[in-house]
Amino acid sequence: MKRLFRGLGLGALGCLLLASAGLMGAARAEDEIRIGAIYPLTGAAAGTGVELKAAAELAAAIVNKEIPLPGNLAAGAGMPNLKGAKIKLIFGDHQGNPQVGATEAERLITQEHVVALIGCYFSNVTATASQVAERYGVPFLNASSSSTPLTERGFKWFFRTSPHDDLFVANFYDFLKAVEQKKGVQLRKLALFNENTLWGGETTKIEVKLAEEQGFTVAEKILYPAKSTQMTSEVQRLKAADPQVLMQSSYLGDAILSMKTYKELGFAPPMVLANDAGFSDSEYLKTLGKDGNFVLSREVWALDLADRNPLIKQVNDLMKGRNGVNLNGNSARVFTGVAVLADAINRAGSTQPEAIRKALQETNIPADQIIMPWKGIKFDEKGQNSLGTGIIVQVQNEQYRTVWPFDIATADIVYPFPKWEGR
Amino acid sequence: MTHAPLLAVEGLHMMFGGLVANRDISFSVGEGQIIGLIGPNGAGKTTLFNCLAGYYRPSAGTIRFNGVAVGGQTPEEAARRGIARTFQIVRIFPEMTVLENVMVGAMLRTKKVAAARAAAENELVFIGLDHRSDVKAAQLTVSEQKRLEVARALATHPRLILLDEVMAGLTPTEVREASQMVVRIRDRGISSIIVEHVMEGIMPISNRIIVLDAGVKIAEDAPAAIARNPAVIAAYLGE
Amino acid sequence: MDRLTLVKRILGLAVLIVALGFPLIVTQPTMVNFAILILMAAQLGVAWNILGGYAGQVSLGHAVFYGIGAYTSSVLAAKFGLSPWLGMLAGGAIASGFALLIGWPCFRLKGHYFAMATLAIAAIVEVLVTNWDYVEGAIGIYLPMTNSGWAGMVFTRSKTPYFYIALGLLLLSLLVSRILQKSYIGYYFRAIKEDPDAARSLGINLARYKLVAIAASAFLTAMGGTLYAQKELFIDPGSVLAGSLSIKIALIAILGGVGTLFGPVVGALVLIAIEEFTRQIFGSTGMGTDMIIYGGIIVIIAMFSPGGIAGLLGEWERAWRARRKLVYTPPGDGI
Amino acid sequence: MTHLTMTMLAQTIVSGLMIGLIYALIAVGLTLIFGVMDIVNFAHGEFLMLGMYASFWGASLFFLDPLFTLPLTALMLFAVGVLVYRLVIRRILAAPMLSQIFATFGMMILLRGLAQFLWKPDHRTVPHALVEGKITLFGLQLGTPQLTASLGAVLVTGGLWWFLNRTRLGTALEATSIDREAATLMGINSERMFALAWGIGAACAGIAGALLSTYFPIFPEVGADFILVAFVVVVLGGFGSVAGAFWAGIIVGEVEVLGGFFVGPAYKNALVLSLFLLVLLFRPRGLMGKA
Repeated sequence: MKRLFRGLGLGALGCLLLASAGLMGAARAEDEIRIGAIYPLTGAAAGTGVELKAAAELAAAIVNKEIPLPGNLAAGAGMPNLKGAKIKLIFGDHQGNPQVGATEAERLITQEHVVALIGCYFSNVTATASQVAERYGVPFLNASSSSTPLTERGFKWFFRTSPHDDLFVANFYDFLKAVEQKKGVQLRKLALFNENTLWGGETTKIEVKLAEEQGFTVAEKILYPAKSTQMTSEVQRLKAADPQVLMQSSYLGDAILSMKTYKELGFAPPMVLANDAGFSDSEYLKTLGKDGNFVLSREVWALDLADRNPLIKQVNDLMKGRNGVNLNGNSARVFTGVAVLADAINRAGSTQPEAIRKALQETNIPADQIIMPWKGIKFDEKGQNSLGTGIIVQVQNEQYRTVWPFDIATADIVYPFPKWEGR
Repeated sequence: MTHAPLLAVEGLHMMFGGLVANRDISFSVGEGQIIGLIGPNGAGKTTLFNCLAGYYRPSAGTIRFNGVAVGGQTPEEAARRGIARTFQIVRIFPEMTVLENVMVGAMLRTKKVAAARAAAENELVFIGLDHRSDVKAAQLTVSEQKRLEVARALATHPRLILLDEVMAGLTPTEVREASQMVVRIRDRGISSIIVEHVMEGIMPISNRIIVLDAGVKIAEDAPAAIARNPAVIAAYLGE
Repeated sequence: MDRLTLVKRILGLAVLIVALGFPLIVTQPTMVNFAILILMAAQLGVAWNILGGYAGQVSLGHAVFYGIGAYTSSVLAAKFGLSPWLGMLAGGAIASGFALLIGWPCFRLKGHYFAMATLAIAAIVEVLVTNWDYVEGAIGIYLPMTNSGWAGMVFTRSKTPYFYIALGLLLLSLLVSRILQKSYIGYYFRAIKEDPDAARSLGINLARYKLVAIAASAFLTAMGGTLYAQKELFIDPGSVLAGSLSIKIALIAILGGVGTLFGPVVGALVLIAIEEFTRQIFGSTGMGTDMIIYGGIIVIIAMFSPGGIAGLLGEWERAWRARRKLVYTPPGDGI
Repeated sequence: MTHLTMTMLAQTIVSGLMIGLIYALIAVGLTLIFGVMDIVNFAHGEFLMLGMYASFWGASLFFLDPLFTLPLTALMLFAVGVLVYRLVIRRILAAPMLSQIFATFGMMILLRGLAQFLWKPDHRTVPHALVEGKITLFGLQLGTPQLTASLGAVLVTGGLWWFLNRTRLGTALEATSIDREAATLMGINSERMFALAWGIGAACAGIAGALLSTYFPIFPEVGADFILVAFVVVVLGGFGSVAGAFWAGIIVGEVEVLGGFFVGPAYKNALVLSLFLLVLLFRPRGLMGKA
C-alpha cells in the first residue's frame, strides 16, 4: 500500500514534468510582437507585481486597439508601420530573486523570442536581468527602478524612462528650500529613515552626500531591516532626534507599519517626506485610511494632474474599469514604459533588436503624449531619460495632491504635519 | 625492577553534584588478568567504567595505566592508550555493516582502509561473526550485537578491555560461549574487567572479583572466597 | 562486480559523457542555463552533504559560506583587480577558516540545536554584511562585464564556459566526497553520525573530524558562491546570504538522499526542474499556483520517500538484490 | 540622541513588553508541538497567517470584529492543525529529522501559495476594528490594539499553562512530551496526544493572528516576518517549555526594542540572534527547558 502511494507520487511528478515540457514548446503566432515583462508575481512584493502586470496589460490593449483611446497618447497609434501587428506581453515572475530574474530574462529572450524586455521593479533584479539582455543584444526598458548605477554601467541596450535616485534626492532638497522660502520656516534638521536593501542603502548615501553639500544636518540616520515585526525602537530614536524633517524610504509593509507606530507613539515631526514606493502603493491608503494623511511623498505621477493633462483621467478610468484600482506612480510608469517600447518598435518598423535600439535612442515623445508629468521622453547616451522630473505630492483627505513644483501644484502644502491627537 | 600493574586505581572518587557514585576505590589489574566487577544495581559499576574509559573525569584519586597517570583523559585518548570498552546498552553503528563496524575500530591503528578491512575480518573470525560480515548491524540479534561490540573494541588493539554486561540476556549455552571468548581474549594477552550479573559466566574464569555496593568497594578476592564473603552476601540479600 | 554494479558504472559513464557533450548538442541557451542551474545546485548539495549527510551535522546556514565565496572573489576583483580564479581559492580558504571558527563552539550542539545555531549565524552575518560599507552594504557589488574571457571568468557571448566551470566544480566536489567517503575519514564521519559516544570509544576525536567535514564543505560551497557572482555579475546580501538559500541547499541534498554520493545530484535535478517548470508555467499568472505545486511536491516526497529519491532507488536496488538472493551492499556506495 | 528622557525609556520598555508577549504567544504553540513530538514546524508562521485571514474575512464579510470571532478562529485553526497532523505529520513521525524539516518547509510554501491563490497577494487590514486608538497612562502611549493583543497573549499563555499542568488531558499531553514510551505504557494514546498538540499549537498561532490582525497588515507572506523570531523564543525558553517561551518572548521583545534603540535598529535582529546563539552555546536547554 505504502509502495503504491510512493509510486503514485512519483508518477504524478513525472507527468507534471512531462506536461510542463510540452507546454513550454507551445506554438506562437507570427504576426505578433512579443515583449517580455518581468515582475515579482509571487513572494513578498507580489501585490505590487500583480498591479504592475495589470498596467502593462492595459498599455498593450491600447496599443493593440482592443480599447479605443481618444486623444494623442503616444501608444494610441498602434503599429501602423508594422501593418497593425499586435504586441503580446509574455510575463515572467522573478520572485524578488536576482538570479531568477536573470533566468527569466534569458528564457524570455531565447525561448519566447521576445524582441524587448521590460522590468523589473526591484533594482537588484533589474541589475541582473538587464545584464542578460545586454549579453544577447536585446533592448531592456526599465520603467521603475530608481537605482542610479543602473545607467552608469555603460550598457548599450539599457534604457530607463524613470528619473533615478540622484534626481529624486536632489528634488527633496530643492523642495525643502522652496518650502522654507514660501512658509518662512526652517527645515534644516533631518532624520533619515530608510529600509535596508539596495534602494534604501543607496538613497541614504545620496541623501547624506547632498545634505552636506547643501547645508542640511542629518541628526539621525536609521537603516532598518526589512521584515520588521515592530518599529518601536526606530521610532523612539527618531523621536529622540527630534528632526524638522523625516525623510523616509519604505516598501509597502514597512510604510504601513511605520505610520501605525508613529500614531501609537505620537510621533509627528513637522514634515514627513517619503520616498514613493510603499507610500504611493494603492494599498497604502486602502489600509491606513485617514491615518495615511499629510505625508508628503516624492512621486513621478499623481491622479490630480488630470486637470492639466486629460490623458491621465482617460487612462486612469480605463485602469479603474478593468482592474478596480486607480493608477499610481508605479503602475503609471510601467504603463508608460510599455507605451514607449511600442512607440519605438513602431518607428523601427521592424522587430530587429538593433532597429528597436536605434528607434529607442531616437525617442522623442513630447510631454502632452504621455501620462507622466515629465517634460517628455528622450534618452541620453547612457540610456537615461533626460526629460524626467519628479513631483511632490501630499496625502490630503485620503487623496494624493500635487504640491510641488508650485507651478503645477493642485493644492497648497499642509504644514506642519498635524499632531495625531485631535485629527 | 618491580613490575608495575597494567592498571592501578587509587582512592578514586566520583561525585555528581552532591551524589557520590564512587567512593575511595582502589584496585589494580595485572597483565593478562580477568577481573570480575559485581554489585547490585546502582552500585556504581558503570560509573567506574566511565571513569576508566575517560567518559567521566574522576572527582579525586588517581588512575595509572601502564605507569602513566590518565585521570583526566578523554575517551579517545583512552582508546589510543589501549583501553577499549563495550556499552551496557549496545551502541553499534546500526546503518553500517558488521564488517564496517569493526573496521572503524581497526582504523585506530591503521588509516589504510584495506589493512583495516583485513584486521576487521580477522576479528570477526575470532568472535565468530564472519558469516554475518555483510549484514547491516541493525539486523543482528542482540547477542550478536554484543559480540560485534566486543570485536569492534578488540580491533582497536587494546591492552585492557572493559566489558559491560556482555552476558546479560544470553541463554546458558551462549553464556558458556561468552566465557570462553573472554578466556580467548585473555590468551591474546589482553586483560579484561567484566561487569556482570551472570555469576556462572564470570566465576569460573576470573582471577579476582571486586564487589561494589553503594559506590564503595566492599570486597576483593578470589571467586571462591567471594561467594562465602558475609559482606557480599549481605549486600546482595540485604534490604 | 555483479551485474547491477556494472550497469551502474556504465550508466554513470554515459551520464558523464552526455554531460560533457551537452552544450555541443543542445545550443538552446535556456536549456544550457537550466543545465547550469542544475549543476550549480548539485554542486552545493554535494558540498553540503559532506557535512550534513556523511558527518550528520545538519547545517541550515550554508549560505554564509556561499556568500563568503561570492563576496571574497568579488571584492578582490572589484577593489584589487584580482582574478576570480584566485578569488575562488581565497574565498574557499576564508570560508574554511570561518567554518573552523564557528564549528569549534557549535559542534558541541546536537541535532536541532546545531541546525538552529547555523541558521542564526548565517542570519547574523547577513545583517553584518548588509551594514558593512566596505563591501557596499545593502547596495551590493556590480562586476564589470568587460574583459570577457577565461582569465576574468566572465563570458558574455555564450554560457557554455559557465557550464563547464559548473560541471568542473561539481566533479571536483564529487571527487572530494568520494575520496573522503572511501577513506578512513568517511568511515569516521558515518560512525560519528550514527553514534558519537561509541565513536569516541574507538579513539575518534569527534571535534577534529567534524571540523574536517565543515572545512571541506565550506570550501566547496564558497567556490560555488564565486561562480554565482561571476555568472550573474551582481551580488548583494539578499541574493547570496539569504536564509532561504541555506534551506534550499539543504533541501537539494535531502530531496536527493543524504549521505549518498549522487543523491544531491538527483535532488538538484528534480528540485530545479520543479522550480523552473512550475514558475515558468504558472508563475506568470501571479496567482501563487507555482508555489502551491512546488510546496505540494516537496511535502509529497518527504511523506512518501523520507530517504529522498536516492533512498527510494536504494530500496528498489535492495529489493532487486533480495529477489536475486544477492548479498546486501552497503549504503553509501553510490545510489 | 538629543532628547532621551525617562518617559522615552519607559515607553520603549513597555513597547518591548507588548511585542514580546505576542512573540510568546506565537512561540508557545511552536514549542508545544516541538516538546510533544520533537518536530520543528517551519509552517508555524503560516498558521498565524491563516488566523489573520480568518479574522479579516470575519470582519469584512460578516462585520464581526476579530475579538468576537476569536474563539471561532481558534477552533478553525485547531482543525487545521489536526488536519495537517492527520494528513502529513502522522506519516513522517518515524522519518529522520531532515525529512520532517523538509515536509514542514514544503507545507510553508504550499500554504503561502494557497493564500495568494485564494485571497490575492494584497496587503489587507481589518476594517473598523473594535479596538482602535490609544490610551495614555503616566505619559506612556499604549496603542489599544497592542494592549489588547498583549493582554490576550498573557491570558492564552496562562490558560495553556494551566491546561497542561492542572487538567487530566493536559497532564497526559505533558507526560507524552516528557517520555512518549512511558506515557504509552500508562495507557495514554500518543496518536491522540500528537493530534491534540498540533491542534492546540495551531490554535495558539491562530489566536495570535487574530490579535495581531487588528493592527498588523495581513498578506500571504506575513508568517515569514515572525517565524525566525518564534524559533529564537522557543530555543531561548527551552524546547517544549510553555513557561519558558513566555518569559523568553518578553526577553526577545525587550532585547529587540532596547537593542534597536541603543545600539541601532539595523542591528536589532542581529542582537536577538546573538543572544540566541549565546544561550544555545552556554545553556542549550534554554531558560526553562527539560534537561
